[in-house]
Formats: sequence, structure tokens, C-alpha cells
Amino acid sequence: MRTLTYREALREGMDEELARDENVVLMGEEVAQYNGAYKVTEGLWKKWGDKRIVDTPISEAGFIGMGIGASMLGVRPVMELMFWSFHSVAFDQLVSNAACVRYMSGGLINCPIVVRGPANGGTAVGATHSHIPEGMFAAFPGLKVVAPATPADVKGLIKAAIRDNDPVFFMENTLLYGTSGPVPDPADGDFVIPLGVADLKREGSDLSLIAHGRSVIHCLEAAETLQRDHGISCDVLDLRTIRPLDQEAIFKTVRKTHRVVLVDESKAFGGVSAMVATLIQDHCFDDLDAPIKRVTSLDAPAIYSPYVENEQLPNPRRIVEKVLTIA
Amino acid sequence: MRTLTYREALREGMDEELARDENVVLMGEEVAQYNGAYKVTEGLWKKWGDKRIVDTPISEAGFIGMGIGASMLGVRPVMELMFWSFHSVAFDQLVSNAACVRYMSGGLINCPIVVRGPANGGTAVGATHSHIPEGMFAAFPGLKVVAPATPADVKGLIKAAIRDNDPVFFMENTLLYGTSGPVPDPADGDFVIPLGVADLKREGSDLSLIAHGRSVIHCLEAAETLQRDHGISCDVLDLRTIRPLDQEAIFKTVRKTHRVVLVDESKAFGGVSAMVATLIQDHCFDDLDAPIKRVTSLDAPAIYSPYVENEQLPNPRRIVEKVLTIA
Amino acid sequence: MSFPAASSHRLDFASSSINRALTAEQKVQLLRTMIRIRRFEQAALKYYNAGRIGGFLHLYIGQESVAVGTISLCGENDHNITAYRCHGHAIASGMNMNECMAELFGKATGSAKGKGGSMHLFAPDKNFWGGHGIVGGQTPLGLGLAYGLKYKGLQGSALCYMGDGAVNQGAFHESLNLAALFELPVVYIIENNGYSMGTSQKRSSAYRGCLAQRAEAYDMEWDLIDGSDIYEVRAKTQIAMERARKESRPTVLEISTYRYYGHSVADANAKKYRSPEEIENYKNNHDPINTFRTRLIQEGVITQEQADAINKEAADEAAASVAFADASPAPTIESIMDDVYWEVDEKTVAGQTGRHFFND
Amino acid sequence: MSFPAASSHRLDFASSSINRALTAEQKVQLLRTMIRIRRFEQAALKYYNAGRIGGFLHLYIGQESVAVGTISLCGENDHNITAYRCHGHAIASGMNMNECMAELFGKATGSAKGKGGSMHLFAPDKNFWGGHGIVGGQTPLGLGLAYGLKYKGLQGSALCYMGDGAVNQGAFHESLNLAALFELPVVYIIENNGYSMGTSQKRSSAYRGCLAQRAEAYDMEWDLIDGSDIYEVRAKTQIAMERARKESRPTVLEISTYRYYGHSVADANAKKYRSPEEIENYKNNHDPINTFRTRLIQEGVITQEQADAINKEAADEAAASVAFADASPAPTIESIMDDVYWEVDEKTVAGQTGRHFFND
Ligand SMILES: Cc1ncc(C[n+]2csc(CCOP(=O)(O)OP(=O)(O)O)c2C)c(N)n1
Ligand SMILES: Cc1ncc(C[n+]2csc(CCOP(=O)(O)OP(=O)(O)O)c2C)c(N)n1
Ligand SMILES: [Mg+2]
Ligand SMILES: [Mg+2]
Repeated sequence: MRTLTYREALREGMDEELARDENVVLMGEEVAQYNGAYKVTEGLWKKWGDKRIVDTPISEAGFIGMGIGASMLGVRPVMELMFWSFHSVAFDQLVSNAACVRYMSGGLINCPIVVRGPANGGTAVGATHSHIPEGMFAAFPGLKVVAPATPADVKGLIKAAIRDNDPVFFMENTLLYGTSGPVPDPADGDFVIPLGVADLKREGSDLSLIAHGRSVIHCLEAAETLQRDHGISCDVLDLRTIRPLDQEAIFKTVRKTHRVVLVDESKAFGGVSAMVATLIQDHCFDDLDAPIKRVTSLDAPAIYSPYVENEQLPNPRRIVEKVLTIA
Repeated sequence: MRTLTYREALREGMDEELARDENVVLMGEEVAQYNGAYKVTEGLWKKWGDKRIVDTPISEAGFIGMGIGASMLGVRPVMELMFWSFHSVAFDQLVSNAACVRYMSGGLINCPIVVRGPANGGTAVGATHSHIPEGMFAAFPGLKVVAPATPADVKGLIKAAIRDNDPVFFMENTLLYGTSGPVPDPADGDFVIPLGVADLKREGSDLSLIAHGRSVIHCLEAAETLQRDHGISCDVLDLRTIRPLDQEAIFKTVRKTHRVVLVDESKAFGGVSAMVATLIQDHCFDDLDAPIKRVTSLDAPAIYSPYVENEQLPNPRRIVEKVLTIA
Repeated sequence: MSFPAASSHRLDFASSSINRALTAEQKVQLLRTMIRIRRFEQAALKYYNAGRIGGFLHLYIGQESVAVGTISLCGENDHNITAYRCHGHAIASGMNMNECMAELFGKATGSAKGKGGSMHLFAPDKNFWGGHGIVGGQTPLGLGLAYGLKYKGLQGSALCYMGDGAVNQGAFHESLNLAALFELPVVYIIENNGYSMGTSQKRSSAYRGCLAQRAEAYDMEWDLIDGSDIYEVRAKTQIAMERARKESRPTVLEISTYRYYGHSVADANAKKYRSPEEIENYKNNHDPINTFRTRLIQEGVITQEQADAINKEAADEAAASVAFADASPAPTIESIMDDVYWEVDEKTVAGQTGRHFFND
Repeated sequence: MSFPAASSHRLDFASSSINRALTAEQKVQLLRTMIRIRRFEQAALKYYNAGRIGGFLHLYIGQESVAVGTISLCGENDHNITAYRCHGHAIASGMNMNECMAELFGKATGSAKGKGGSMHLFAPDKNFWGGHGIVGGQTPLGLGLAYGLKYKGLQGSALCYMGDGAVNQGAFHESLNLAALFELPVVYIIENNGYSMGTSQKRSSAYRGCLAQRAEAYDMEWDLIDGSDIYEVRAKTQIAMERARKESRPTVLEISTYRYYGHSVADANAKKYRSPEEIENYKNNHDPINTFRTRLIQEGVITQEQADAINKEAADEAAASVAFADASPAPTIESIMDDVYWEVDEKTVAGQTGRHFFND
């Protein structure tokens, strides 16, 4: 199989959807002429022109709301937030309009919009630029939330997200953009990964590591160490989509291993992991041999200092240590 | 003891703090000349005048940010959001400025601001006006979140909130404003309830109901029914403050009853209850005789129809039914 | 807020081409729609007070010429969207009273199956996109409708209404800049009734001249309209809509108008922050329905008897809508979970993959 | 964006009273501060490229006259706040290079103990309130500083800076309306360097005349300033600050300026969206430091040798700050949990009641 970076795979997915459906339009700050702050959209403006790839001013509430309005008329905007952290200035449009307009209209309207961009810590940009909002947005019925970890997943999932007829919030990671992996060749057919299907990225028997986004990569590394140094064999389940959630895949691994560590880059109060823990203890109460443990970001706003930022975030060492408390 | 309504008790608390500290200023839409959309601030403008009670235009991001800025200089603004749902247009100010500015300045700044208003469903105002954000904001380190259920609590806690030197988000309930209860007489001394202390509002032995805000009232009613009709005796623990959280009080009741139902008006994905469930299963793993159950709002945007809205929300009947699944 | 005194110097907008083009029947239709809105709301008020309608009820009574005048100009590719004071726009757009009243009653036969309520009416099939509860929140959506029109190469316009209190929301500012920058066919219509709840325009906005003049900050066209004259509303709005359709350029219009009732029916202070004289003056001298009825009688388009008959028909229609709403079933509890996701409602594969709902 | 050609018709702002009042030493001090900022940033750039500084580094080089000119007018009750391009404001406010550089290096001796980084510098004891990363997010905070001054009855002003790209954020619009409506002593200063990242002013903003003129929408005063002349910056800003202090009225100033480097050091396109000629023209003809140095030599205030000495001192100071930062300890992992809550840090009863942190 070909090897692509996460960035290339994501771009290829969008490029294919731009070709497939003339209603697809990419919009955001610096996405066109500048080729994207993180170069995700590089070359697309040159290829598709002003109509399909649109630069916007720094007015997130305005242009995201505009995208939602256009989507009500059948345009399919794929909006880039340069950082997902900037959701904060567009929050009302995201949670009151995108999430609720279908419901409040009794199903008369739908909003086929994708809002995408990086949502992560770990790049020394401080608290204002390091919000981790997967769990927060998944809490709003009406929204879907996706957080892919690999090049293949990001391509397959962005294509599903763009085709989806509901609002999909797509959370990438600046630290994954440059990572590489196999991605099926377009010549072998249209490669779409449905939302709502988790992926068991490593098979084990002693304990389940459940994560999404970059934490999956950390889990895989930790699983390697646990196997090698401690003889502990881990399932690593990548949720991929937070909402809809592949609950059965979660329960299946828990019922196999009876021990769980959830890894989630959000702060510990809430986040995806608190919800997953709640579901597991409810549905797998008798299957658990130990409390469900979590590895989350240390519970302070994101620190700038590159010397310690990685220690605030989940990392393989912290995962291993947490696993050893229950395994 | 005197009987006051929740609204009167809240007003009395603010009035006392206005008298105590000349830096306290009340601000918001219609709080002054109109006497407050929900009449919480009735009479205060007349008593304290233009400087201390300030009407604002409909510019939540602008005036809440203004309050945060003023608080950095030592003013102590108590800002009313007519509905907490309108947080959505001020979100950046709330989570990037109020929550993070102390941290990003390495502790050089603090923001003694209170943001208050009603945060509830149940009044047939539809999805845009019925967001339940306690759990969402408690997830941001740097913020404190309070949700009082009774007249005495709302008075004692608003006074603590105003004196607190950190940002406190204070969540009331339009359906509680008119409810009455005993409130200590000011003549008997300054009545302040510290943040971070839960209150066991009913003692029982078979099961723990844990809630905050109006759900506490529902729990008390359900506990009554459970005792009477089913002989099930319930602790009802009122969290009162979500962050800081009285974790020990939670663990204590769980270790006594071994069965828990959490009641939370938020949607089921996340919310305060998902966090409390996560903590309980972690810390009281061997104490639980049954999975932790939750009663939350049905997982759709808030419906308007008064015919069914109460069924979307937690209510005594739903609580009783849920308890019976594990008791 | 001030209304020009009736004077011989006033322009007569009846002679503008868009009004000259009106047939007698079309003129009567304008009057009828205004009256239907008023009768509808009077019925709603009655049943709100009787406890049959939940939440808020924001009456449009006094402002009818704005929605009716502007929406009467709309064709196939013209769309409109407004805030929570939306009954007038809904009916002017063609929503029938039955589904509108049933929505207010929270019934399953309502336009949104009882899910939206008075503040959140929608009729996309009639190019009416709501009904939005967050002040200013609809302004970027209106922009999006214009964007959609332009993207699809359709010659149309998007009318986006808001109140005088809404102009100080950030989203509106962002929308104006985007509208001008992207040259979008949107017409922002400030329905200036002088108050945002209990706050007068002067206490909520700083401005030079008038609110619409803020458009100059974005090098955008604007105009000021006396809302008590539906001919003027139509004549000046038509210019803006043509600018949108033909030149794909935005406009801000400010239409001075007045609401007779409180901010919502629950507004206990409606007669405190406004003087009785102010209210009476509008009712007596600037009521858009009375003004237009008188005018049509003068023009010989209609007789007083015919006007009375329209009134009666409208009142009957409103009463029938109450009966319809009353007799309609409430939504079921199960229906709470419908209409959240298109994919789930349509039972697509996507809608059946993974857990979408987390009911306890 | 355009700069006036040097011409004999230009006003000479040296003769404005606020500049005439300057002693020779004060003039030199203005020059010195601008040079110190530039040398500081050149050192920062070097060590950023060497991988010693994380995240973003937004250089102020080319814009120094704005922060230095305006902040030189500040007294005890004048405060300032800006966005993420904040080294200049920090140093002009009096933050010393050591704590500034150490913050960039992410060290425990940094102004914010390594917690804020380059975008989030703060020195409240010097009336400098940050350093804010969300575009436009600081504009309501600046308003709040003005509110605080007025509330406390202090005669002062709040200077709130932002870029030309920030003017299209909703929060700024809301702030302008509030500033005018509440008559707050705030001066909004748009540092117009012509670009927001790779987007030119024309591609991001619709406006008539200039960006500052948008102030008219709020019936507010405004002025346009050539940033390459620090005398002009001071003279015109002083008028706005006096308006704030004496009349408690706000102003919007737009200062045309230029950044020599990319949006941040990571900006790979810095030479694509701007022509080399444009950059060279500014450097050669409008550089605020060169212009002012030449001027001071002409005035006889300083000699070339003295200017060179200032340069050298500043470079030495910057080098020393690098050494300081380098030698400083990194924050400990435990320190991550400090500075979240005042009550916890101060070990008050409130800070010890209930669980504040939820580390797994
Ligand atoms: C963001 C937001 N803030 C506050 C409110 C509460 N509110 C609803 S309507 C209103 C007044 C709006 O006045 P105006 O825009 O003049 O419209 P009118 O009611 O006069 O039609 C207020 C404050 C809201 N719905 N949304
Ligand atoms: C709300 C928000 N949107 C986007 C960004 C990303 N961003 C940071 S700076 C910037 C450009 C700002 O340009 P301008 O206001 O002109 O200031 P300058 O960088 O020129 O000083 C952008 C888009 C951000 N930090 N915050
Ligand atoms: Mg109004
Ligand atoms: Mg700029």
C-alpha cells in the first residue's frame, strides 16, 4: 500500500470529495492563497479556484454561521478552524445553530456541514490555543464528533464526514499531520470509513487501552513497552468517532480483558473518558476486575513551557504507570 | 426561622455584599431599571443607584469580558446572564479569559468575578434557551461552578461566591426562584456557606441519590415515594458546588448505601453525573453492589412542547423507576 | 425613535413603480395578510393568557407592515430569516395559521411538531428559515442563505431581520463585514421598535444618525424607512432587493416601527418604560393596518364593508386555528428523540452505525 | 496600506507640545527602548531558530514606535493590553529582558514562570495586562480596565492594541459600542501592519476610508497615524489619552506600520504574499528606529557614536537575557498545578475546601 502523511491523506480525502460533489466548498482563514496555516489545503486553491476554496477574515462566528446557513440550502461547506480552540468565539453558531436547527424545525432542515481543524495540546502554544473539545461537543445531541489517529483513518473518515447529512466536527492534531502510514490507493476504489466504528489497533488479552486521536499512538507505544517489560498484553481500541460511539466494540474488549485504562487528552473533569467510564461501569459492571482508570491531562490550563508540557499531557510513560496500578 | 423565596434569598445575599464591599457591582441586561428579567435584582437599582447596578446592551461577550477586565483591577462584578444559555455568545471570554488569565500570567492576576443567572430546562423555551452547562464549565480548571437548590443555600453560596477571589459561575433555576424555605436571619450573623461542601438533605440507608440544583428537589420527592411505596430508604446528597467538589461526602454516602443513582438535568453524554460516576467507580469500586445509574435529560435538544418537556427532564417518577432497577 | 408627523411634504410611495404595479387584489392581499397576522396573534394572546401556550410569546402586533411589506416582494429565490418575534414572518411567508397555532400550543401538528415553539417557527419550503432565539444568532445564517444563492448561481436575495437591540451583538458585525467583503445578496432589516425589552435604543446603542448608518463602516448601502407606510416599506426594500439580486451587494435597512404589547406577554413592565402617550400615539396615528386600510378606501380599492369582512374572515381563521390546535394530539414521549439527526431519521446505514443517543 | 511619501508638506510633530516637553534624555530613552525591543527580538529569533523557544514567535520588528511611542505617554493610572505580538509592549511597559526572555525559553524565572510563553506575557505591576492569544479577545478586557479606572474614580486611560485583522471580530464591535455608550476611558489602537497572516487588509475588511473610521458607526472619535514617526504617534495618541482621562471618552486610533518578518517565525510564506519591494521600501524609508535616530542626530540630541553605543548596550542586554534564560531552571512538573486558583495558591480556607483538581 502507498504511504502518505496524515496531512496528505486528509487533503486527498477532501480533494476527492471536491471532485465528487460540486456543492463541497472549503472555507477558512488562510486555506486558499496561503495554502493553509498547517498546509492541509496546500495546492487545492490552485486546483479548484476561488469558488471552491475560500479565504475568510478572522470572524469565526460570522463565517461558521454563514457556512451553517449555506448548508441549509444544500451547500456542503467544509470549514477550517485554524485551531479548534477558536471554537470559543463561534460557540453559539456551533451549539445553538448547527446542533439545534434540525430539531427546532421538527426535522425540516438539515445541516450537512463539516467543521475541521487541529484540536490538541503539545505544541507549546499555551492555554488559549490548546483546548481539547471532543467530549464537550459530543455532549450536544445533533452534533457528531470524529477524531482520527492515522493517515488511513483521517482520509476515510473525512470522506464519510463530508457525505454525512448532519453537522460533523472533525478534530485533527497538529502533531499527527506529519506522521505517515499506509493509505489505500484510490485506484482500488472509493475508501470511506463509516462514522461510529471503532478500530482495534492492537490485540491483547490482559487489559484494554481505549483512546482516540493522538492518544491512540501513545497507547500503542505503551502497549509495546508493557508487553516487552512487564509481559502485559493489551488491546488498544481506537474509538475514531466519539459520537456516534461504537459502544459494542468498547464492551467487547472490556469483557475480554476485564481491566481498562482510558486515555484522553482532555482535562480530567469530564471529557470523553468520563463518559466511556460511565458506560462501561454500567454495562460491564460484573466484568470488571478493577476500577476503570484514566490518563488525562493534568488538571490545569495548558502550560506553555516545552520542558514540562509533555508531562501535563498523557504520554506513554504515564500510561504504563497507570496500567501498572491495576494490572 | 424566616421563610424567604429563593429569589428573595438570592437578592438579600447580593444586597448584603453590595453593602459590605463597595467594589461589588451588579451588571447585566435589564438588571437595573427593569428590576431584572426574573426580578432577582428588584429594588436594588433604586437602593444602590447607577454606579452599583448597571444595565448593559445585548452584548454578552463585550460586557462579560469588560467585567473580567475590571475584576483584574479589583472591581468585583456580579454579572447576570439573563439565561445561562447565552454563555454561547460569550464563551471565549468565559473559558479563555476568566478561566486562563491567572494561569497564563503565572499567578500575577486573579479575577474575582461572579457570573450568574438561571440554567435550566422546564419552562418551554426551547433548545436555544435550555442549555445546562454546569458540567461543561466545571471541566475548565480555573473556574468554579455552583448550583444551589434551596433559598438558604442560594443566599449562603452567593455570598461566598462574591467573596471568592476566583471566577465563580453561579447557576440558578427559573423554576426555583419562586420556591420558599427557611433562611437564617441576618440578625443572627453573617450567613455564608463555603463553596465545596455538599449537604446531605435527607438521610437514608438503602441507596444514595446524588444531585444538584432543581434535581435535588426531585430527589427529595422521589425519596419520599420510595420510602412510602417501596420501603426504600435514600440518602439525598446535594452537591451544591460542582467545582470544588465535595468528593468525601459523595464517597461517604456511597460507602454507606452501596447503591447510587445520580440525577443531573444535563444531557447524558458527559455532564456532572458522568464525572461523579467516574470518581465513584474509581474510589468505591468494592463498595458498589450495583452499577451506578443515572437519570439525565433525554438525549435530544430541549423540546418546546409543554406536554412532554417534563418527560425529557429528570423528574420524580423517572428517578423512582431508575432506583427500582437496582434496589 | 421618532416618526415623521403626517405632513403634506411626505413622499407618496404609492407612486413608486413597485407599488404602481400592484393590482387591486394584490393591494387587498397586503391588507389581508397584515390583518391575518394581527388576528392570529390576538387569538394567541388570549390562549397564552389561558395557559394553553408555554414559554414566551413575543407579539408582533404593530409591526405587521414590515414582514408583510418586505416579504410581499419575494419571489422563488428570495429567502427570509428572523429572530424570535417571528409569527408575522411565518404567516407572511405563507405558513398557514393551523400549523403555526398548533406549534404555539406545542402540538404534534405544529410546523415543527411542537419542538420549536413560538420563538422557533420554520417553513423552509416557503423560503422561511426561522425563528431564532439567540439575539443576533440568525444574522450569520442569513448571510449563509445569501452565500448559498450566490454559490448556486441563483438570482435572489436573503432578507435577514433583527431588532434594534440585536445590532450590538458581535455576530452581526462579523456578518456585515463578510456581506460587504464577499458581495453577498443579503438585506439586513433592523425592525426598530425603539426598545430591546425595557431598554430604549438610546440606552443600548451608540450611533451617529441612525442604526442603519453603521453600514457605512463597511462601505455598505443603507436606508431608513417609516414602517407605518407599507408602500414605503415596499418601495425602499425593493431597491435593496434589486441591489442584491442584480449586483449581489448587501444593504442594511432600518424600519421604524412599534410594538403595542410588552417585549413578551410576560413583560410586566411594558407600560413602565414607555409612556402611555407614546403607545397611544402610535396606535392612533401610525398603525400600519389602519393607515393602509384608510388609504385603500381612499384609493377606492376597497370599501369599509369589505375591510370589515376581511377582518371577520381573519378572526374566523384564527379561531379555527385555535380549534385545530386544540383538537390536535400532543407529541408523544417517543417523538422527543426524532429529528435530531437526518441520518437517523432517514434510517440510512450511517444513521444506524454506532450509538447516537445516550439516554440513561 | 500606504505610507505618505516623505514630502515637505508633512506636519512636523516634533513641535507638538507633548514632544516639545521632552528632555534630551527622554528622547534618547525613546530611541533606546525601540532599539532594546529590536535587539531583544533579534536574539529571540536566533534562539527560536536554534530550537530553544517553543510554539510561536510573533516578532514586532518594524512596529516598535507604536508600543514605545504610546506607552511613553503612560502615567500611574494608564494601563495597556494587547494581543499575542506582545514583546514590544512588555518591554516598553518596563518588563525587564531577563524575565521576558526566560518566559520565551519556558523557564521558571520567566514573567509567568514559563506558563504563558511568547503570546501571553503579563506585568500587572507595570500596568501591562498581556499578551492575549485569541484574536480580538483582549478588546473587552481593555474595556474592563477602563471601566475599573472609571469605577474607582481614577483619572487614567486604558490602551488596548490589536491588529488590522482583529477588527472583524465580534467582541471588538461589542466593545466599541460599550465604550461609547458607557463613556469609558479606553483608547483602541489598531496596529495596521497591512496583513493578518497572509491576508492583506483589503481581503479581510470592508471599510470606507480606513479601519479607524468605523468608529463613526458608534459616534466615536478616531484618528489615523503614521507609525514610522514616533513624534506623530505620541502627539496624536496624547490627544486620545487626554480625551480618555479628562472627558472619559473613547477613541479608535489606527497606526500604519509594518512587520519585517513573517506573521510568526514559522510563517513560510512571508515573502510570497508581500513583494520584496514593499518590504524593502519600509525598511529603507520608514523604519521607525532609523527615522528617529536620524532625527535625533539632526536635532543634535545624540551623535552617531552615542547611537551606536545604545545599540551595543541593547545587544549586550539581550545577550545577557539569553544567558539568564539559559541558566535558569525549567518549571517543575509539580508547578504545573500552581496558579490555577488564587484561593488554592494562597492556601485560604476556601482554597482547601472541596476537591479543586481532578488529576487521574
Ligand atoms: C444572546 C441573547 N441575549 C439576550 C437574550 C434575551 N432577549 C431576548 S429578546 C431581547 C431583546 C431584544 O430586543 P430587540 O433586538 O430590539 O428586538 P425586539 O424584541 O424589540 O423585537 C433580549 C434581551 C437573548 N435571547 N439572546
Ligand atoms: C479567534 C482567533 N482566530 C484566529 C487566530 C489565528 N491567528 C492568530 S494571529 C492571526 C492574524 C491576526 O492579524 P492581525 O490582527 O492583523 O495582527 P498582526 O498579526 O498583524 O499583528 C490569526 C489569524 C487566533 N489566534 N484567534
Ligand atoms: Mg426592539
Ligand atoms: Mg496585521
